[in-house]
Amino acid sequence: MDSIFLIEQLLNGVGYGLMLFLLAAGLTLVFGIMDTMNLAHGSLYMAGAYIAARVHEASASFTAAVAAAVAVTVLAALALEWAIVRRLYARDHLAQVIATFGIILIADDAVKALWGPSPVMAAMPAALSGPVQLLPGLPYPAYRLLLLGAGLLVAAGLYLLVNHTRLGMRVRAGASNRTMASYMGVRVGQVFSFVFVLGAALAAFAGALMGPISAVQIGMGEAILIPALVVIVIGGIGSVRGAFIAALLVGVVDTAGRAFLPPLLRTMLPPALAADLGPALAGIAMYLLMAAVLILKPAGLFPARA
Amino acid sequence: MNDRTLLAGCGLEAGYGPSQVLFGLDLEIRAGEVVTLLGRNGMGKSTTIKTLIGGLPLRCGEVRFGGRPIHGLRADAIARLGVAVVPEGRQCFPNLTVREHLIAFADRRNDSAAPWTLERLYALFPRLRERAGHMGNELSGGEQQMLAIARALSTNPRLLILDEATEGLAPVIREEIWQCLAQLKAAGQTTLVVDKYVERLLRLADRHFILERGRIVWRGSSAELDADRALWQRYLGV
Amino acid sequence: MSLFVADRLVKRFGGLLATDAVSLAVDQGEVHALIGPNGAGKTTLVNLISGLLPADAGRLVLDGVELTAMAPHRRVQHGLSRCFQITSVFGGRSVFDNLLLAAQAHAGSSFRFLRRRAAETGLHRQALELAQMLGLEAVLHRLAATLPHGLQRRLDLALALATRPKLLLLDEPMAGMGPDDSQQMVALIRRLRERTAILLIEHDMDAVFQLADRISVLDYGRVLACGDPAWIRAHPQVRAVYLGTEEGV
Amino acid sequence: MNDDAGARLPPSFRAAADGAGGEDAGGQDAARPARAGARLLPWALLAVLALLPVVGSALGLDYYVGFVRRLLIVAIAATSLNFILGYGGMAALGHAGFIGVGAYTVVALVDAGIDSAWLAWAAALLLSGGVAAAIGAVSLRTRGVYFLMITLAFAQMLYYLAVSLSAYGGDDGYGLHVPLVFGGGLGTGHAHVFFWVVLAIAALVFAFASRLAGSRFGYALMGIRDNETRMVALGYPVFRLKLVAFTGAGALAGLAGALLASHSNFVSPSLMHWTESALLLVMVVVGGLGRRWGAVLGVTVWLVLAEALKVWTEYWHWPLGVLLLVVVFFAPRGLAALAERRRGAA
Amino acid sequence: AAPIKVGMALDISGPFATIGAETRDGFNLAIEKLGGKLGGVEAEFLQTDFSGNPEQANQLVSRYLQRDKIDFFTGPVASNSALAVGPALFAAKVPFLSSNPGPSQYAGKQCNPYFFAVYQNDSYDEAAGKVANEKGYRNVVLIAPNYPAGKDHLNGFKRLYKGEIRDEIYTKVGQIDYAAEIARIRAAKPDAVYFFLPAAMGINFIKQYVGGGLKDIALIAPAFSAEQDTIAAVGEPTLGVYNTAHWAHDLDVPANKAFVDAFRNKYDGRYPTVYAAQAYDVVMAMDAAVRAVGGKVEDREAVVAALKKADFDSVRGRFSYGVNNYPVQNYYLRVVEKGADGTITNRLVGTVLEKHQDAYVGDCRP
Ligand SMILES: Nc1ncnc2c1ncn2[C@@H]1O[C@H](COP(=O)(O)OP(=O)(O)OP(=O)(O)O)[C@@H](O)[C@H]1O
Ligand SMILES: Nc1ncnc2c1ncn2[C@@H]1O[C@H](COP(=O)(O)OP(=O)(O)OP(=O)(O)O)[C@@H](O)[C@H]1O
Ligand SMILES: [Mg+2]
Ligand SMILES: [Mg+2]
Repeated sequence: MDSIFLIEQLLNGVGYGLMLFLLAAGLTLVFGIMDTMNLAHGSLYMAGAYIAARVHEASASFTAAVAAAVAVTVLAALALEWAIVRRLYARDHLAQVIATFGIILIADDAVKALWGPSPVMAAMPAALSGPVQLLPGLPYPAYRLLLLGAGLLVAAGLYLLVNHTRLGMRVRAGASNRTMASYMGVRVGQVFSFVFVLGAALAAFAGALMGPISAVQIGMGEAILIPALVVIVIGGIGSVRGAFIAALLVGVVDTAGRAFLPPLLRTMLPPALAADLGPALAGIAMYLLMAAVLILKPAGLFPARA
Repeated sequence: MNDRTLLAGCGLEAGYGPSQVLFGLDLEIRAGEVVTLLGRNGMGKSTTIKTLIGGLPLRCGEVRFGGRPIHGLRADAIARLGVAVVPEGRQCFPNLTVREHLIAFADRRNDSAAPWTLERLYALFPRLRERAGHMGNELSGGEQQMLAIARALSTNPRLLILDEATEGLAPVIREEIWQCLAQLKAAGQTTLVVDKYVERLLRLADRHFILERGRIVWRGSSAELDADRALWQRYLGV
Repeated sequence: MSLFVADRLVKRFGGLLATDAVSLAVDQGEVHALIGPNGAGKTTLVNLISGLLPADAGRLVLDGVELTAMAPHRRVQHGLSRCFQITSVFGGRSVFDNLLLAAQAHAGSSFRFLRRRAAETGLHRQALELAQMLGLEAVLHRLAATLPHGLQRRLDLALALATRPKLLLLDEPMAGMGPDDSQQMVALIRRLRERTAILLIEHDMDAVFQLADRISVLDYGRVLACGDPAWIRAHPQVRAVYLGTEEGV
Repeated sequence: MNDDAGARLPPSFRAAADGAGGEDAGGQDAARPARAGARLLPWALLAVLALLPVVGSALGLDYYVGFVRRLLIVAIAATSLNFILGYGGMAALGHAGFIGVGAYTVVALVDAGIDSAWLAWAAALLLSGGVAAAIGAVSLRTRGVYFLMITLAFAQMLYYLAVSLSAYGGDDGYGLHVPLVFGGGLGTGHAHVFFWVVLAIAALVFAFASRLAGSRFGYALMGIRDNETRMVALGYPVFRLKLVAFTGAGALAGLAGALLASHSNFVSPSLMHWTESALLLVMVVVGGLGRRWGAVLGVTVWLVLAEALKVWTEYWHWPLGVLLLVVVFFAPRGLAALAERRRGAA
Repeated sequence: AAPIKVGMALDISGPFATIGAETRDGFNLAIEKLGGKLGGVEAEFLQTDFSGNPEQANQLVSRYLQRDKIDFFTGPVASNSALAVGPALFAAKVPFLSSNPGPSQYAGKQCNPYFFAVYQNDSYDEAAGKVANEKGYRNVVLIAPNYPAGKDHLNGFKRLYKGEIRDEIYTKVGQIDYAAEIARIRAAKPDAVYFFLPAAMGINFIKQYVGGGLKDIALIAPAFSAEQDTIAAVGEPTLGVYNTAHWAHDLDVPANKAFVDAFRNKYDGRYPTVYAAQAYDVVMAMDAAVRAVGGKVEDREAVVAALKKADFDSVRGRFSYGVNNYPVQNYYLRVVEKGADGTITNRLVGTVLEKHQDAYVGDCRP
């Protein structure tokens, strides 16, 4: 195993981690900070991916596609917030889970009626479709570099917004004690609407960016929900920094499990057992990691409230 | 009604669900005044405050602030007009640090020449400076109380409302709060106080209202209250 | 021999030394008051004693039994009970249900799966006795959350007493009470000292000086002074950091 | 953590738990005679169900007999979840894992040539209880969403374990080609007999759960749900109480899994996919958290609706979604609570 | 007389929704062509969404059997659903014409006269193994999801492949990111990569594979991972992928020409997939069998005997069944190319295996 391979896999791990963070970013905001369990995050992500795919095909401009995806999803999220979600803020998590699960069921059928049951094509922007040579012997997909950059950018932006702006503080205040926040003059309703829509925009952004490297199809939102929640929970609900570190951790552990575990086991165990065990362990690496973290730190790595 | 009246409640009726707590209550606070609301436990002091600041809907009656009716407004709108409250039970935010409590809502809602800044608040409560990075729920009970007061002051309100704000504070600190209120008063801060240390309030406040079962049963100046100890016995349980 | 001894307890929160080698003893039948500035570490100390927080170092002995490594609920079974700084009752249930739950805690196993609790007359009797002792008979069927503050505190106390403690920890029992309620509480606590020793935290100095046999003063996590009330009242350092010059003190 | 910790419940599920308060407070210690009839109604319905196999096959409705049998089995699992969630405030998202353990226990025994139903079911009960105890022992240190996610994690591990278990078919599943036997020449192959056995077991489980709710144990559990710190301060062995409840619920879910294996003669990992856990949770909430018949009602409504809609249209998901929204906004305490109120008003 | 009842399992939601929809379109085209009849007899075609979930499949089949009393069953997309519903159908003596999966179990030890397959799962892979030999790939990397079907497919490939297996990678079911695997492939430097990654997994993989700059390492797949549905979702990156199947839309068989034209006509010009072709064929097979028994579908023995003759105009051309009712048929090589009109689609390259029989037939003792 040469060092290039190691570096490459490390990079892959970090890249996957940033991708996970991108997927989880909107949810971090709405669930982590605003304390509203929004399973429909996945549906907004799906909406973003579909719209981007369609607009990209029609306009041949990837930038326009991403912008349109975000814009349209924001409009949809506004309507959703107005009609349903705003009635959920004050409810408990379980009610939020049930209601937003209902939204998923409706959204999936709506997308199916609109675009059919088959996956649609989300092309990669031509300029980014090849690899770039990072080091000699280490090509890296150019598009992934874009994802990496986007993940970092979103992370930084979110961190600043949540922890270093008055808006972020007011959101957190409203989430933990709505009444008191309003006694302090916070327009809790408006602030929450804004944050929800921002979360939706991030979901759509992630969906639009993920489209070209993944299947754009019904159910794609549900598939990312669990990893996104895992990242948030490992990091400690409500902590952007926690989610970021957790995403990188999950990315690296998962990638390492897939890259190194099977060959390693093959050198240590009888082939049949190694062949069974390796992939099985790699498959549950993320869950093992979460269970281990929660056993040691029952409120995640960086609990936002003591 | 006086043209210096800052806040006026008139015929207030309110309650929780089926049970009515306030029965046609009238009170007014003039600008620059310190007024107290006194009464035994459960007589409706906190409920009165909640109705004044939009935390509980009025069933009947009206509230005016600076001459304009505010009883239709939401709590946050009333707060932005310049009303700040230190509520019963402190209500610090568990997920905000001490420092964040003091900057998140900071504003200049009155026209004081010497507004409260973070520095001045820390100077008032040095404890809070020591705990600046702590979360709201990592503070001791008394520290939380200080934080709640400082948080209210950070908005530089036109009307400050303190509901048992000295609750759980050490006697020295309590005394500091009284002195601070006296200074504030000197600087023109209008204040509504609910507290159980009547004796101490006599020195501080201009006027007093006594509440009994949701009605104002007595109103008068400190001197009048001081003179009538039977009142204390009857309505305040002292 | 003291009933209860805490020996050099230590607790850190990150860099903050909240409890700094505190030693404390409570005798049989004694009301031992704990006072000190805000944030001095009083509540933390109570949490350490009751086991809600794990101590970093130190020992605890109650009536000859070493509590140090014991889980919180086992400490209760060995005679330690507490009330909280903020009233903690089962708000969604009736007063009677609250008392039943407390009686059940003391009556031994909760691992009874089939027998209806409604049929356990023993529990009902105990609950009623508690209600009588604390004057809660009149409100037996009201939801705890709808009680006035004073009564809620009394219910809180009743719950703590149901476990028949040898040592009762009270964290600011007078908080939020008007003068008359406070006086009633003082009378109640006075009656209780026959049944149990009490460690009392309180900022209401009237109550403290009426009740305490001994007072310990905490400051920055350390015991500043410990002695009888008169001595404490005159203690210059205590006056400086805590009592101030407020009259009535 | 500070002094006011006592006032804090696991906040996320507080309201849901409060929602449950209604019944147990109302169902307080003395029964109200006027309600006695209403109380007996579900039991009477269960008794009437015993006639279903005979009547059903006479009318050529065999399929519906099987449908009700499955409904009863799912209701057993849902009842166990309702117990820990509704009464104990433990929102577990891994219940399908225990169902799977129970089902695979039957598979393992059948694969080894053991075909006694009682043995297989007892083994399923024990094994899934054991797994639940182990998972609970580490999971119950967490609360709220963390608990939700850690139970999900363990269930996912069980799922992937089953997927890669090639001995029992892995992802393809395992067909149970020999029925389990009860003795006396009867077995799960006899549709009627199996129905009655399931009905009897379900009735026992419902009765047990209902008794449990009124027992010391049940009250202690509700106390923990409402105010855990206070319960510790009262001297309750909180962790052990929760663990016992969780273990028992896991065991019952395992029993349901074992019955389900015999019901469909087929077991596959899809049984333990996380969406199955989520559906169980949804059904319990729809029915009414912490209500005596909530779980059963939720399962019935959900399964019947899904069954009917699927026949009717390809787009059968969205009406269920609408149902969820309606329940959340107009019947926040579940359909059972709604039904009770109706009855109260009538 | 009562109409003939056909129970059809669709998987139009869930993980195989695309294949389910293709299958449905194939069914419907055939039904339309037959005027809603089978063998000239009035027929009722029940279609229900099985959601790609074996548990649900199990329940819905008991409904078909007990309530609707079906005479034929066809459908599910995945092997696990087929395995879940088989026993009940066999016990009720209802012919089960699989419209897609051909699990090895039913080909071998658990073979059953009532089960008819359209291919055997591993045969695609066997053909692919042979293609790899013929193309002169001396070493390959294999990749599949970590479940039994994945292993079966890779074993099928290995059965006829003679070169070196550089690495055998098993991935998590439902994986999104393949960067780690792609790096392993790059490090192994094989001549070709054989992948069995159904549905979304395949789409993710191909996109990331090409993006990762491995275009020069040839991709071979069973047709499932390079069918029209995948091509439509992935686009250009599928170009050049070799894949094997028992059918192609440009297969020169008259029945096939008619089918493809009718299909493109009905479904706005899109090319049919192998799933649609199979579904169409299955209904045609039923039609022929019903005609052969003169509409007396109650005589199941006769129906099965008629089915076994495979006496209908299959879009695959003439074929016969082995003792296990798995077809003995040709397997072809196809490659994804851009047509003259710019549409990307599979082109038939040639025949890989002729009259090929599956490897499990020896275990079948009917
Ligand atoms: N949220 C509530 N729901 C129902 N009843 C309430 C609620 N809050 C207060 N009450 C009742 O309203 C009455 C007045 O309460 P309020 O808190 O206004 O009294 P208070 O004068 O502030 O007393 P205290 O000195 O105890 O703070 C009391 O009887 C109380 O029990
Ligand atoms: N969970 C925690 N994390 C960090 N610091 C804490 C935590 N709990 C308490 N502290 C700090 O420990 C110190 C002691 O707190 P404690 O609650 O014991 O004070 P106290 O003496 O009870 O004060 P008060 O009279 O105001 O209630 C305080 O400075 C507080 O900020
Ligand atoms: Mg009050
Ligand atoms: Mg304290």
